[in-house]
Amino acid sequence: MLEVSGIAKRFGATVALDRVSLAAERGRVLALIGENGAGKSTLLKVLSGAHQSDSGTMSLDGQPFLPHSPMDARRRGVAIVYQELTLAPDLSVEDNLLLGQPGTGMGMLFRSRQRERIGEALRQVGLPHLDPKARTGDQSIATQQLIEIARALATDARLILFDEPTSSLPAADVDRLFQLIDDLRRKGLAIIYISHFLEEVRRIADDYAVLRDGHSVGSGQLEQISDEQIISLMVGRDVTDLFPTVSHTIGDPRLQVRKLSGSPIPSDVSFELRRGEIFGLAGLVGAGRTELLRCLFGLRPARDGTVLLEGRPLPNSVGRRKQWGLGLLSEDRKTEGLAQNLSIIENLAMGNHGRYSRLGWLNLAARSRDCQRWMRRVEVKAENGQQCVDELSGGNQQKVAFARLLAQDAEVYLLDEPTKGIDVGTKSEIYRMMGELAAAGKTLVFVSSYLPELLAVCDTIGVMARGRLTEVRPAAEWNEEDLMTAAVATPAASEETEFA
Amino acid sequence: RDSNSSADATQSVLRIAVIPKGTSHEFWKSVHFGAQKAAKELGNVEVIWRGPVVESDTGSQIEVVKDMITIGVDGIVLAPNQKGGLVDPVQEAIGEGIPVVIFDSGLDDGPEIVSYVATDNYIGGQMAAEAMAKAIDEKGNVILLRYIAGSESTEQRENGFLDRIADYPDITVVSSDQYAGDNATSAKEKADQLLQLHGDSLAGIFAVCEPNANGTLEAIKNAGLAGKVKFIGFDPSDALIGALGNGHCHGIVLQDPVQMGYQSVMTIVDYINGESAEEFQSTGEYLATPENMDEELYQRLLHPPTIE
Amino acid sequence: MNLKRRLGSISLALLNHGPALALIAIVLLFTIADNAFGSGSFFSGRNARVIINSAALVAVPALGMTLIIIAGGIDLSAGTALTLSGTALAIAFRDYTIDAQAAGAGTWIALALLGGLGVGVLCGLLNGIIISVTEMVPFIVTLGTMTIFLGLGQVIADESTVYPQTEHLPDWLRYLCYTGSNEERYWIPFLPIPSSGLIAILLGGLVAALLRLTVFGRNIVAVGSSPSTARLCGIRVGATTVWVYALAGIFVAVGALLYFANVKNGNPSDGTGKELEIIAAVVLGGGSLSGGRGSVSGTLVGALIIKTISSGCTMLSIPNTYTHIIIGVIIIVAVLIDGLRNGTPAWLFNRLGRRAD
Amino acid sequence: MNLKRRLGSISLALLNHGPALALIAIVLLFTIADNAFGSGSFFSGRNARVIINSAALVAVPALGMTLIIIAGGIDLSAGTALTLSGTALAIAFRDYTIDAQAAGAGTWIALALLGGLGVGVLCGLLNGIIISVTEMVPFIVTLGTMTIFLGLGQVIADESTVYPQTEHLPDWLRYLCYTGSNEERYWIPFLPIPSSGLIAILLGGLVAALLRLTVFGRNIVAVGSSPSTARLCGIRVGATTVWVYALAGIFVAVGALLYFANVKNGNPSDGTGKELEIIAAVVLGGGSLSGGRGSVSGTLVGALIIKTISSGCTMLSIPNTYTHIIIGVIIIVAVLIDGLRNGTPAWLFNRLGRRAD
Ligand SMILES: Nc1ncnc2c1ncn2[C@@H]1O[C@H](COP(=O)(O)OP(=O)(O)OP(=O)(O)O)[C@@H](O)[C@H]1O
Ligand SMILES: Nc1ncnc2c1ncn2[C@@H]1O[C@H](COP(=O)(O)OP(=O)(O)OP(=O)(O)O)[C@@H](O)[C@H]1O
Ligand SMILES: [Mg+2]
Ligand SMILES: [Mg+2]
Repeated sequence: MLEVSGIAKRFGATVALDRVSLAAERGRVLALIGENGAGKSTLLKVLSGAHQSDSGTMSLDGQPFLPHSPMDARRRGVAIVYQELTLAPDLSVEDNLLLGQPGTGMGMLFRSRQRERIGEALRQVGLPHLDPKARTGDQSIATQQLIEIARALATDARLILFDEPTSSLPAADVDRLFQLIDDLRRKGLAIIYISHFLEEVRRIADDYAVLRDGHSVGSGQLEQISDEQIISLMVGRDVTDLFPTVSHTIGDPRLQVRKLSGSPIPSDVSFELRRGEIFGLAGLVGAGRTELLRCLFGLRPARDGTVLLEGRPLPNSVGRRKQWGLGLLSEDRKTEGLAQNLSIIENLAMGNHGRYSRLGWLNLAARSRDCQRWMRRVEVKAENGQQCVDELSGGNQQKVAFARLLAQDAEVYLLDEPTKGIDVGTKSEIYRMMGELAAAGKTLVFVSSYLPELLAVCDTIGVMARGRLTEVRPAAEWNEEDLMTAAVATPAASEETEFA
Repeated sequence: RDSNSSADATQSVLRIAVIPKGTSHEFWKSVHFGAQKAAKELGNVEVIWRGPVVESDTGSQIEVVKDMITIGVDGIVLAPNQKGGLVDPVQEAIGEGIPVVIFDSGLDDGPEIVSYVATDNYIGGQMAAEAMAKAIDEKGNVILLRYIAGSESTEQRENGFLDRIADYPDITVVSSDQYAGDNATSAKEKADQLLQLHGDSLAGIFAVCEPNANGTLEAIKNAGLAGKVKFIGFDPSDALIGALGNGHCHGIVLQDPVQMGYQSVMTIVDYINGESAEEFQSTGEYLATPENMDEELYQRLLHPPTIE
Repeated sequence: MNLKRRLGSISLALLNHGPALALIAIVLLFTIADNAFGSGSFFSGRNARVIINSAALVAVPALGMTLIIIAGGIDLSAGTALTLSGTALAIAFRDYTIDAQAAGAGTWIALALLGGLGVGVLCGLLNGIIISVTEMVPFIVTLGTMTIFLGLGQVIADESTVYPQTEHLPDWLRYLCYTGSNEERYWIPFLPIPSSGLIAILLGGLVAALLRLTVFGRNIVAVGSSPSTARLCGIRVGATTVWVYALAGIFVAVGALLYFANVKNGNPSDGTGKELEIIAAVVLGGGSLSGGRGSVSGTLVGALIIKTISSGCTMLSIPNTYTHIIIGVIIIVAVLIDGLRNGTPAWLFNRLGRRAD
Repeated sequence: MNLKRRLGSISLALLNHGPALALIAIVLLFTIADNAFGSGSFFSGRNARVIINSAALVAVPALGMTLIIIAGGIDLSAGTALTLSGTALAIAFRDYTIDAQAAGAGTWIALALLGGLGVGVLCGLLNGIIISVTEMVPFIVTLGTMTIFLGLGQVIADESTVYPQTEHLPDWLRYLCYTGSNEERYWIPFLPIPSSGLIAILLGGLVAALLRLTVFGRNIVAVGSSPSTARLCGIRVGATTVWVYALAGIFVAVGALLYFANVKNGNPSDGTGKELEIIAAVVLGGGSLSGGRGSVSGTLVGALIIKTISSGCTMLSIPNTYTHIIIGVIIIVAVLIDGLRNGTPAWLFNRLGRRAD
């Protein structure tokens, strides 16, 4: 039903899309695959009217289709879930769901008439208990991602575009989303789906199209192609080991967390980490993993408990903790992880300027050299180091954020969804780097909702549920089912803490 | 604090609100002194001194008048910021049985005010023109540097000056449409620019009020024209008096603010006590020159006492 | 029973309304101080009327500013647009209308009002169009139009103050800002609330409804909250901006009408500096200059706070110098208290949280 | 050869500098107009000096404001802090120093300067501390301190203008803002650039270096661009804020010195309204009120633009009313042109881009 041919799009000197062609059919799911910066998001933005293509033609149901604005595309029945959250933080959940839809009757918002539809959409994405009047900006990233999906569902679309919807969703929500997509497909909608998880793609999609450097390099039915073939189409070479491991030895205890509680979560969390250990944290959305990391890093106040590093209690402020060797990678790269209006170098160097300075004066050349090195190390795809971060593709932004943490040269790495939005090839590179860090005696906390990577990379894995750390076992003693079961289990002591 | 409305004060104390146009110039502090002097002489009068900070703030002045009605003062002495704007509040005060004396600047016709006590600014402007003519031997180019748009009393000075200067055929007004603004920085900037433009052929410059005059004086010195370009000011200030002494300034038109405050309070108290008053009472306008500035009268007007 | 519950929920709402709480505290403070040291007339119906009237003069244009600030903009030209519009009104009532008592005066007055008010709306429209067409920051655009409107005002006023013919003014206009004790001059007979105050409340209600109940209102919040999101959601950011500024122009125009009714003349330079007071009312009421946040009730209360402080200081005969210091301190403290209710500053609450255990 | 290449790269830099381009266009415009209709004295060394001097009066405090705006803040109190500090200086030179020619005068003068300037720095420090301790929006805090500083100034000045004893003033101070033709009164003998202008350029260089070359400067940019990211990176946002405001206080204090040297008196209420002019210089120079963006050269040029326009209008004997309108239009057009160079408005460039295919 959707035909795209010869679409090209440039941003200044960058060619994001170069004569891309593909087709999506009714009742089928098309997976759009490619490395970071290949042009996937740009293509979807062209389809949704957010960008206008420089050349090329598109047709929808046989009619020419050249949306000049998001409104235009929506009227033609195209809905989209963007890679980066596009919710107005100051509006309530229900208002965000209705955003951009015409009101019923003379521009008035009769929310009560829409309530059913809103409730239905929220239920579909698994947020039946979310208060529609709550402020959107106060919700966790995962919840916001689900709200964003709900918004696409609430429109009567014929073609729905998903840009990495699962990158910040835990497994249970992913399952629900797939169920949903399956229903939509049965109803005869066409769906385009971007993901860096090939097994997801296999589960949900019927067809694939691969982009590389803005070119279409292959498409067809998924049944007829192997993962290895897809990957080599994507990266232009073979990637042999998806989860490379670097052997590392676990040493002395380093970080002791005792009865750490925040308000309201995490509650009563105790664990101990050693040198050279990679500690994984699994859990459902809202389990409190993010909160735990932020408490450890000092971004959230701890209500109770102690954290000892090398036997000494941690200082209070973030700045001091950073000096003590803690480093955090935020799960929210858009508003917290990166300063979007600054250049790559500026972001890489932020907070690390001490390295390139004497008596407060910077050595710009040294800074530039070092930052270039880190950019190459994590393979950031950009014009140059001066490029503004918000012009980078999602995955490349994530790489910049990760590289900053590497540049900081921390002792304890708190990584919140570090591989979010990163392509398969680079992911394996990141796992290798994590292994190398551990081998160098660093300690890593690895929060992820993608269980295979936790199981493959970590030495120990803990599961959080409702703010508590319920179970910690060596990675070898876990498998995916056990992790899922542990994550949904209600912690036994939860009633006590509610009143504590 | 001037007002001391403690509850145990004797009933017979008259509370008179004296409302200036603004409170941030020397001039008004002398008015305050005069009002206070009258109160002291009378004994049973308490002066409540209150006004907007800047002289262009009519809204605040209206509020102050209304506040004084609320407090229930026995009489109001007011220098209206705009002749039309204060009509209604004054009407309201009179309606509530509070008599009103207007001073310094006129009020539109309508309310039955007790009296109007003021300098005649128009005549003041004419005196400035005459002083200018004398200083430049009745020939040459002169500049009139205005204050701000819409200010009543300075407009009258400006008009008086222009009307009178027109009587001298050999004097040309080369600029009369530039406003100096209400602070010394902008006045100096404007004067700098005007001197730039007309400096070489300029004979005299008239600055219509105190903040103007200071900025202009600095600009004249800066351009190296001090003494060459004749300079007439209006209302005194330390800098201007100094300039009058050393030949940088050639005349200052003076008012008698102390008298204005004194006479206004006297008039309203007399009225409350049943006496009638003249419709208009002039407090006079004077011209201080390098020659007469040491005379006692001029010394008093050049250095009017101010309230502490 | 029901009433009692209602009252309960109203007082709860008050407690949740930071600016209102601050206002109550300020009123209490001044009432006590005035009874101890002043004339005791601060807490009186008459003074309330005076305060309400002067607050209304700020509040009405501030309602428009609330919309603009929620939409993520700012309008530095509000002050001079207001006096330009007021001056146009004054000119209309000087030159073009006939005696208010004369036959057919109604039409003429309506025309004069329309003309005067139209100027305000045009000013807003101009701001909106320039901002959305050129995509320049509102600060610069309205800084430019601020001086343009001032200049235009001075041109039409011939650089001086314009006095209308008082016979031309109909009674309702004349008494729009009346705060005296003749009860017949109020809109609701024998309920002496200044008409200007009633207008402010009425308009406030309309704006609140607009923001809460209409698509346009929600779009305003979305645009201010995150313009890129709004764009991606198909909201026409440019058009919304134009409408917001044009709408704000209406409030500026009504504000001009009140200003004119208050001082009964038009002086274009009166408006310089007013914009800060107007913006301050919005921000005191909880508006955020980074957009997305602001409330009608907050703005109304913000305007009341500003005027209550200045009135209280007059009543206590505090000299202007100290009044300035007091106003400054109270503004900071009022917002500080509002913050405390919301858990700001964070460091303090973090520390308290620790200690509580 | 080398020189030629140098000159080439300088002119290229100019072309890339939007505000500078705008300034050149404005100067050209006025020069042509002045030669055609005016006295032809606009484009002259003397007038350049006058413009540079009045621009310096705005530019120096605007340098501090640039830092504040880059750090995502705003300072409405800059104007009144400046005149408060200037008034303190005037008082010092009225009451506490001895004749400039007398023995030991140097020490006294230094003390007076220190005292007067200290006031400005304290003002900045106060702003910074309140903002970072209470975590309130800078707009409200500095709105509060704006009136507080005004009040304090009026208290120390006794609500009027303070005139120093002219004998107390040393020559260098007296001629800080000198723009006349006696070449010996300039700092660089026989190179008649007003000392105030030299100071502005010197300080501008320092600030530019601070921003580009120091860790603190980069932290300022980080804090202004995204406070939460800065916090994540371990930058102490609160402390940075305090330092930025305190530093801006120094510029306000130097600005006060120039103000004092310019008009040779101190009047605390002179400062009301100045803050807008100062902020306007920064924004004209490319500063963004949402933080993270701003440039020293832009600010300096911004101040020059404002003063060039007003001087040009006077030179052409344009009445004040029209001057206002012209200033407003030129400000908007200047920023519009700057935007066009950078691809704003987007809709226009999109359309042009499409057509080009
Ligand atoms: N607004 C923009 N300005 C300049 N360049 C841009 C802009 N948006 C995208 N690009 C560039 O276009 C290219 C394609 O980006 P795009 O976001 O489409 O990649 P992607 O395939 O979605 O990658 P990812 O998997 O990391 O999300 C990148 O090189 C990116 O830097
Ligand atoms: N700013 C906030 N204000 C109030 N509640 C919050 C805020 N941020 C998070 N929460 C709540 O805290 C809980 C845990 O947050 P969060 O979802 O980030 O946990 P998580 O385990 O890290 O999950 P994930 O990383 O998968 O999203 C959720 O119930 C969320 O609603
Ligand atoms: Mg993408
Ligand atoms: Mg999380």
